[in-house]
Amino acid sequence: MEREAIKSIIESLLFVADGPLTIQRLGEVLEGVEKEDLRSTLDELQAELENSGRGVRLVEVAGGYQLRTAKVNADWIKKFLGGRPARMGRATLETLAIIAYRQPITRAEIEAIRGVDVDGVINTLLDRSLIRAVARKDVPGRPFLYGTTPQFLQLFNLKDLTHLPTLKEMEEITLPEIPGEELPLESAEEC
Amino acid sequence: MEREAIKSIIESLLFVADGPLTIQRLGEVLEGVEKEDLRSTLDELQAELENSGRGVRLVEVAGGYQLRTAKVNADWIKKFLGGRPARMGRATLETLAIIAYRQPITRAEIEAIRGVDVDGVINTLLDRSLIRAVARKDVPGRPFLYGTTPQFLQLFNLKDLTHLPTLKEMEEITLPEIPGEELPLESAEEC
Amino acid sequence: MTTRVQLEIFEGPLDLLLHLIKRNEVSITDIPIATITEQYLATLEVMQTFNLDVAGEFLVMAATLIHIKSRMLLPMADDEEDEEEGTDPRQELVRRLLEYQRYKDVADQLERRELLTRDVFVRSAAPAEAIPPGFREVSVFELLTALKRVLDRLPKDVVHEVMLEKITVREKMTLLLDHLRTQGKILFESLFAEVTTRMEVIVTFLAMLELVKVRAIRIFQEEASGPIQIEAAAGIENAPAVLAMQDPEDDHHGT
Repeated sequence: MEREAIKSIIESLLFVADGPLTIQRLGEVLEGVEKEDLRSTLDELQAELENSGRGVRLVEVAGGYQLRTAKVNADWIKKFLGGRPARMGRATLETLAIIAYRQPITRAEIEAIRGVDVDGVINTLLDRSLIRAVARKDVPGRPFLYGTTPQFLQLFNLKDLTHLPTLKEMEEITLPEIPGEELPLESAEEC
Repeated sequence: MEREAIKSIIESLLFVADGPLTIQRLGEVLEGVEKEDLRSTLDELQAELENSGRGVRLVEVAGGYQLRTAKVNADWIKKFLGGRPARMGRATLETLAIIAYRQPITRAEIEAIRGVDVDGVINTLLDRSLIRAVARKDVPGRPFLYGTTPQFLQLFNLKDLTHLPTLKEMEEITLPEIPGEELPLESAEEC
Repeated sequence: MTTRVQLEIFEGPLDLLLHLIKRNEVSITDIPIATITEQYLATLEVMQTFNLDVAGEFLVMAATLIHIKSRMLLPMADDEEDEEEGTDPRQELVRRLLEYQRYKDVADQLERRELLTRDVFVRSAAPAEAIPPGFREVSVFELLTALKRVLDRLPKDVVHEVMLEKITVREKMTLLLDHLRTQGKILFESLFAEVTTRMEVIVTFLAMLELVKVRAIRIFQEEASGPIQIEAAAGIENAPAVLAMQDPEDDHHGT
């Protein structure tokens, strides 16, 4: 197979892969292509993306290769993702916070804390797979106990629940960003 | 901002977007960049990806722009992803075609055209978010009226519904008679 | 077995009819009803021979064809209309076949397009960076940890009690702002000094959160692990106006 064709295939595979792709795995798909050739093609692709200042770069990470956005565009991506119309409301956010720190917790217990009906909010969080019913509480009515999901961890970029912020991290608080607000232009314009 | 920088940012945004990205949305993020400039940059990026035989291409679909793998690599991607790709059966395709051209349309109206029960197919299409109930028809029983979704456009790589293949006009074909009129005896007697 | 395989590909009676019309190389608009009916019935018979489940629609069509055929054989009086629909049955069938054919054609064309997940693919997994945030404010959680500490100091399970609390987040916000106006800087912990129920802790905490969000107050530490302090942000006098704007959203904080 031609080198350019291999490069194109590799780029396609990297694009659809949901995590870093190992040379090993690439070799399984591109049978017959030598590992060294795969590696040099990857290097070539990496250099091309880098040198032409593309918005997508190829990085070597976690023992494999992965396409990622160029660092220099980070603020724009944040602005793009942060400005999405389907943002979570304050009520949702706060309910999620209570669940995260108090799990497992029942609907009634959350309502007791927030002082308002949380049915709608709970459903939103369930829909978005940020929480799930983890068990039933052994009280009359056997209500569901809710806890957070792996998606929740992913959303907050947490390794696990023990990595939820602790008091020590309070020092890092300056002024929290208000969702949807623009990024400071100074940093944005550096790109 | 420099044109190359804009192109890089756009590529990053396309990469992280979870669906086709509209010029409108890009304009919201890249404030101050003219819509025409965005469009021409997108065209440029599209041409670049195309001409260099890259594994990822830029297509205009469902009212926006989306990065997709090159068609030529389809078999390799399928091999990589494994599993049997969900093939679309004839019944599904035909039903979808009828809904696409006749929307909004009821289940009974589709059945009248296809001559068979379409319950199962409709449910499959709803599950796959290719169609949705858009309203209820003001007739006895108030049946649902179905229409296609943006996912439908994405599936068939259509910019919008006006880009559907042209449906042959019924008028182009000489019908034996207008409904209600008699059948000419000459032709009838040939049988 | 080949017959069987072929039979199974018919999507319905109209599909079968179109197949027969094509095979006989006749025009849809001029169907030789006798021939087609005969072949249609023969096909159904084959289907039954192979114990295929002949769907009701196929049988209805068979009846329709026989009906049309019989009408074709009868001389048609000018004023005599079809007893069922007031139209000639063959004509209605032709119309249905033509319409169905149109959609079959476009279905073919659609199938030849670049299909997503067959010919082209998009990124399968939304990467962490692409997850809609909405609450990317990690600070909320940092604050909540503080809340947890306070809660842990309280006796467990006073859930019933909290239901009786009447204080609202908005009231607390006002109190806290007043407090800051007179005291200047206060300690985070002191907010909870006289609080006895979990509900009040939480209401106080939420009030503080609201104030941080509207940037009416600032929370900081002077050194790592040092005491957390709260002070009014610059321009605190504007805060009530900000709060007024927040009114609609505050409803859900009432106890």
